Amino acid sequence: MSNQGKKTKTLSRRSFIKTGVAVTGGLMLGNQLGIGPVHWSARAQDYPALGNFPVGDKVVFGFNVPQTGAYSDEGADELRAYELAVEHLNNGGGMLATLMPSSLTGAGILGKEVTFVTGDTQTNPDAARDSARRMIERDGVIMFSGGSSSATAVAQQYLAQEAKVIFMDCLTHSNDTTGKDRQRYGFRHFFNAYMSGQALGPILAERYGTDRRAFHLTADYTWGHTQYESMKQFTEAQGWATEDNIMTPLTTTDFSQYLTPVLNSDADVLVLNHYGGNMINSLTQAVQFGMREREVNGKTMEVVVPLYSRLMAQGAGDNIEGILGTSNWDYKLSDEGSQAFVTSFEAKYGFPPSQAGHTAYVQTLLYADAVERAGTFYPPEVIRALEDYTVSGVGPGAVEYRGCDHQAFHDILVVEGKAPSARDSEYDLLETVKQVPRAEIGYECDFFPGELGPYGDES
Amino acid sequence: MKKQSLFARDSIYMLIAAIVIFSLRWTLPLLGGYSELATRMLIFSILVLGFDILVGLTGYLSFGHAAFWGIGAYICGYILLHFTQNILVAMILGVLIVSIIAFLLGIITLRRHGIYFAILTLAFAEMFYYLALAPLQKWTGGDNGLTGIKTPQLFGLELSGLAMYIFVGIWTLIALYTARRIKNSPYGLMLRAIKSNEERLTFTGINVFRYKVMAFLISGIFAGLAGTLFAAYETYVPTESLHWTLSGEIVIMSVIGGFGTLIGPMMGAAIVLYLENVLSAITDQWNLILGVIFMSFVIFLPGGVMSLSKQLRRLFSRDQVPANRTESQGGD
Amino acid sequence: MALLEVKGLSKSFGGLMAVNNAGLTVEEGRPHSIIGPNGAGKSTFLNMIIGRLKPDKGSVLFSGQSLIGLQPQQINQRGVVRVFQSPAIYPEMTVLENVTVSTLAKRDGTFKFNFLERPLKRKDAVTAAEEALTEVDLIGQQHEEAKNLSYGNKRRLELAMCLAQKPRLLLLDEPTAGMSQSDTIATINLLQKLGKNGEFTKVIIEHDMHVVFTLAEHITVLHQGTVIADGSPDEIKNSEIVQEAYLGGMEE
Amino acid sequence: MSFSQFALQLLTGLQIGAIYVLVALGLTLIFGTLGVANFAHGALYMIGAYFGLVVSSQLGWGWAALLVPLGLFGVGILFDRGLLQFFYKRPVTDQILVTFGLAIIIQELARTIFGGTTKPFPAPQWARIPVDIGFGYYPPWRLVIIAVTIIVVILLFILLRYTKFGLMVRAGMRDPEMVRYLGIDATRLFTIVVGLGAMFAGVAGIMGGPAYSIEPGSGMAMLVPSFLVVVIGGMGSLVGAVIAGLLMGLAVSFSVIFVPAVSQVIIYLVAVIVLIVRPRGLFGVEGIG
Amino acid sequence: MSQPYFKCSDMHAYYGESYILRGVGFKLEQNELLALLGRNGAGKTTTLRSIARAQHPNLRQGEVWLNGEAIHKLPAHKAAQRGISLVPEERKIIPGLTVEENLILAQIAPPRGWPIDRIYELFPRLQERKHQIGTTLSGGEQQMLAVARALARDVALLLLDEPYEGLAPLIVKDIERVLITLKEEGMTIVLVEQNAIGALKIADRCVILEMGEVVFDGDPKDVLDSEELRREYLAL
Repeated sequence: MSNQGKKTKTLSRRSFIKTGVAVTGGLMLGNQLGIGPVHWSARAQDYPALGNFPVGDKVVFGFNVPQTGAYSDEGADELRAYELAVEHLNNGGGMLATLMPSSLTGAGILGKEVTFVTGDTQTNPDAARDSARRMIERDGVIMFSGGSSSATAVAQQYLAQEAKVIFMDCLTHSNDTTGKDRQRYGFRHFFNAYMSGQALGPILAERYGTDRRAFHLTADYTWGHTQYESMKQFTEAQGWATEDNIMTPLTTTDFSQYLTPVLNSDADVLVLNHYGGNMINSLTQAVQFGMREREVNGKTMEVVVPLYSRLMAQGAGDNIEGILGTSNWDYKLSDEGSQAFVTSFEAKYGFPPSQAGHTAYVQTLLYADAVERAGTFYPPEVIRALEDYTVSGVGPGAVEYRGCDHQAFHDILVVEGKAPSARDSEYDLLETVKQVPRAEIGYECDFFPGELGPYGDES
Repeated sequence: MKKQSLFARDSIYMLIAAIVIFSLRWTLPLLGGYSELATRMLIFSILVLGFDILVGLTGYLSFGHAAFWGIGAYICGYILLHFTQNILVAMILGVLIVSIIAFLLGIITLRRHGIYFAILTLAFAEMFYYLALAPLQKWTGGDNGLTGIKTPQLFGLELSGLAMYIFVGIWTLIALYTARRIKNSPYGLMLRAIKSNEERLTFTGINVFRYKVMAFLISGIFAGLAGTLFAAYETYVPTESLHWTLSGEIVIMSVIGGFGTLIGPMMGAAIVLYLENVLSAITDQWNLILGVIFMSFVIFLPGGVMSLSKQLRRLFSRDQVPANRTESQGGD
Repeated sequence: MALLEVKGLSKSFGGLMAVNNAGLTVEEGRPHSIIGPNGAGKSTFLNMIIGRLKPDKGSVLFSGQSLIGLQPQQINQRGVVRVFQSPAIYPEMTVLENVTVSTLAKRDGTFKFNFLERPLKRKDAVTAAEEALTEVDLIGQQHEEAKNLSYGNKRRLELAMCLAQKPRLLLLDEPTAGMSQSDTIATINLLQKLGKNGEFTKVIIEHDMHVVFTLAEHITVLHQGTVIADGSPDEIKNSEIVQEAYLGGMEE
Repeated sequence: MSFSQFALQLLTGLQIGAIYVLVALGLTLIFGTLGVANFAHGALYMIGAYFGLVVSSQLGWGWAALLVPLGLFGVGILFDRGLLQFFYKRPVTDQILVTFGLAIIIQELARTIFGGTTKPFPAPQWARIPVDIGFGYYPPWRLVIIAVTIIVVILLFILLRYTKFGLMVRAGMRDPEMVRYLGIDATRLFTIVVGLGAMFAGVAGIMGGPAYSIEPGSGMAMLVPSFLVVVIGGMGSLVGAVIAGLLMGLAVSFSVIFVPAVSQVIIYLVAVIVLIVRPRGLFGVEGIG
Repeated sequence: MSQPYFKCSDMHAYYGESYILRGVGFKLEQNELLALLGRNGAGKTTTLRSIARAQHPNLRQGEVWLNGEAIHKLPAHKAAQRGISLVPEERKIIPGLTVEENLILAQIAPPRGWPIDRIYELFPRLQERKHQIGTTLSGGEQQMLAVARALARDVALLLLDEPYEGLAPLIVKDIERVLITLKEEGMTIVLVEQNAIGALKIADRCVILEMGEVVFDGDPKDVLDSEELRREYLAL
């Protein structure tokens, strides 16, 4: 934003206004006249002014999750995890004990108490940006996070870059988020469609053999396309053939007209590149159409769902039994970090968290840790602290936040839907088939084109 | 003398409007909003202003105004993204294309009345939505929307924040002035006559259809203008811009403000955006509350906020309604 | 040349022949009347002339030019103006605005995009409207909403709206229906006065014979959709066919 | 295209159309009798689906089949007495607005009660295993949908054509005032009609729920296409609703084979074309709309 | 003191804000045929509609009594169930229904009147066309159907609004004959008619309205004989 030198001591008019808003609207005029209080970290005057900075002894996070619309339950779980994270940051507990290495003290961040504001994305990119803007401008958030669709995540990343406020993407699985739409001010902890394909391909071959013909139904939007591409690539790498693919409009609720062509094909595997309501409906209806019992070329037909979430598994009910897919995390994981989180989450809410909750929680902590390590809230410094940083204790194995595209790399899970009889609770829906190590999934930085953009403090 | 007073009244009206429009950025934070919300409110107020010219004056309820807004936004966004950062070029082209589409749609849809008209406009808008979502996603970005639009420029000046606000404010003022001129012109009189008694107007030697098409076109141009500003302000275009829920939201704004009053729907837009934005930070039931407010307006205050004072006055002086002077009457 | 020449006009609805081969000739400046009992097809006949209904067959010539196939607004613009029976006004608009619509239609034609015109600049239109209101004696109420007028005044307003268009042929549909004796007399006087200098020609549709006899110089009698008599008031008065058809069973 | 592919796609089209028909029947019935454009009809569908889910999981499908239609009939009565009756004579715009507002409120209430997530709604056990229908396997539940729709349409036809109640409704649709002069309580008649309309929406809900699963937005998602169906068929025309519903279903189903990308656009395209060519819809009555 | 069979008194009715009836009232004995006359717009139809308790106009003041029962507080369908039967101006044959269905419809609500077979005896033409859609009948047949429909109910008071309108003289004679038959059957009738002379010929009594008020109530002969009355109030 500002091209002033590193040693500049004057604040831009814009920062002044932001400060004013952060303090209280009423003091704003005073601020513009230069009489309002400006709290700034010790080294603050050394940086060009950009983004927000904490005022007083509190620091504000913004949690922007879907509270209305189809993903509101997922949003609610994210919000629970965020609240828990804030509680732990201020008072200790949870993963603070397992994070390695850790700079977190359990007494806030850089001595400031963490508070938060919430917003409703409505799973609508426009509403999400609107809500995020309010957080940035009115509430002066230092970081915001949340979401459950790639469209809202991407939309918010652009806003983050523009406003120079860090955005921790939560649930977004599209390659674009850290591919073509990657932004310097956005970080993603969640895995992506490409990694799902990488992880799932070998397991599918192992289970169903290498001589298979797959029919894809693909949600007709970016995530669907990338998911289809990667599934095609990695199943064909195992020797499978791709029979056909039908792009299904995003708003479809009745997939029967897409399923009947499958019945008339030679395909013996049905891959549903669908998410959320799309997946619930397509899977349920695929089962209704007898895809699970179908015999083709002497083989039993199989259904695959590349991306699983608890929300979807619950929605699809008993139909998920024996269906393979991938997941970012599961509450049954036995590593220390996961268990620390699950235990405290269950203690507070009475039931286990979802993978969305886990992502939300970890990202909040890792942001806080980066601030502590950087010793400042100044966003470019925090970004640099996060980039190419590896940490463990937040889930199985180590997590690396890659600097070149801001994608996190960690072990992911290939999971299978449990039979109703094998479940021990209504949350126990997925069985981990394989924990795919970080080393087996990954790609080069320039595999997807994209530019992160500036830190904003370059001179 | 009459000329003078009318001119003075006009000037005072516009002056007050200008003060409100250009102070919103600073007054809004005092009410719990944030400054950029002011820009958003102004953009939406242009949209509902156009909507009011059609619905408020002629009485044709369109459920498809999202189409004009969305197409304006996409065209403007696409030009800013790929061709030039010059906002005026993007806006002119956006509005031009929207007006062509509005003209064609008007010719087709305006042959129908009431519910048929509403459904027909809705169907067209939904067609554009689904086209943008899948078949045209190569250009529209599909579900992700049009991302990565560069900050637009006006003769070298980067339009964002305060500069964008002022730019939008000027357009709002122009739009309001134009809408007022239209409403108070002979042309506006004809539009109101259409709402009041369309058939009679035909037998007064008026080509009603042309007036309707023109109203539809103007309405579309306003919506398209607002759409282009929206794309420029957001530097992003979501597919939701074309969805019928946006058309529904426009209707809600207009009802809360009061159809046909111009300034009312603008207030309605501000009220709805304020509630949506500020209330949603407080409770996740904000949608329910908005629904209840909307329904209360339809049932108890059909004239919207603008009729509030009139309604109150009537409530307190019920017995002062002048007795009906009837000289002669017809019974059969 | 006759001002209006209608020949062989027919219209049927379903199986019902509402108007059957009816015709008449209106001479310029000569008040004409069409009479007939309720349901005789008067309104249908009228609606075909002004373009509201499409005749099955027949011709309508106005000043020698055919009106068949023209849009209602085009017919209106040529100077054929109808005063409706149940007052067709713009209820939500003021009295003056109601009439101004007409004067603007006269001035601007079927369509003109002139939104930039200032309200005060349409002084010509307003003045003309006020003149028309003065003629029907409504000038004191020009700022009232039309829906608040009494029935009689609504009908007067309707008349003013039509006069404001400076018609060449004014078709009046039962101008005294629903009026008391005194109102009827007042209306008759008003109608007698209007168009006296030959600005326009009146065609009055009535079922009330007395109104007709004082106003019209030529009468066409319609019954069961056909013209059963045509002539001067005296001829009609003394026509036995008319007596029988129109007055039902006058003969005991 | 092979025969079996054609036949399956045809069947699918009929089934999609069947749900449209069920929703549209109530919609057109209410419009035909009361002249009310009910934008809350999708909400009634959603209430039916959620109600069906609760009853079928708690008491079983037998009870659901009984209670849902009855319950929705009651909801319809309440809807009419509590709200609609005050809007019979208001302009169509006001009716659209007030029912639209109600739909928003019901949707939000459903979200509060049931959550925003899509709920699984299992079909009865016997209807889960696909059956061989000669040219392929097909989900029995979807065959049930078609069957129920046929039965409902026939029953409604008999009710309207051959019963005194039907005579009253048909008369009331065309001339409510005269019906009153004949000693018939048209107001109560209309209330019952709204109840029936709601009942059909409820039946559609309990049929569509297991096929498509349910979420609070299901109602709004159903509203727009069914309104198109009613408009294409001609507002107030029952025959029109049936024909147009099936036409829509087939259009959607077959567009998938030829141009999948336009399968969502197609219903709007059909609507636009029909309304341009036949402005009153296929079976529209002169004078309405 | 014995109550008259039918009585309406001091009726004040409005259409919206238009004040139409200004205190109309008259009485009827059983088996009487009353001709209710007046110019266009005098309030004749409004009077009938007020008695039949139509939703419009709004009867703000006034009473209607039939057989000692108060009608003026009842809704239209209840009034109809008490025996008030209105045959409106445009006859209002219900579109889409056959002749027979129109008659069956009339018998659904109590009180049931003549059996349909008996009605067919009186109107053989209707029997011939019983499966035809009612609105496709000729004007005269439709008028007969309208009267027949009233007969299908046990009518205590028949209100006829311009039954001769638009009909050929020959058919008018038919209808007249039917009305006379009805009267002989003991029916009480209020007849509103433009064709004043025709109505007066068969009426027992005559009421003339002017500007929503009763200006004459008496013997039809007086009207037929008085040129002045006819000229002033009936425009004849």
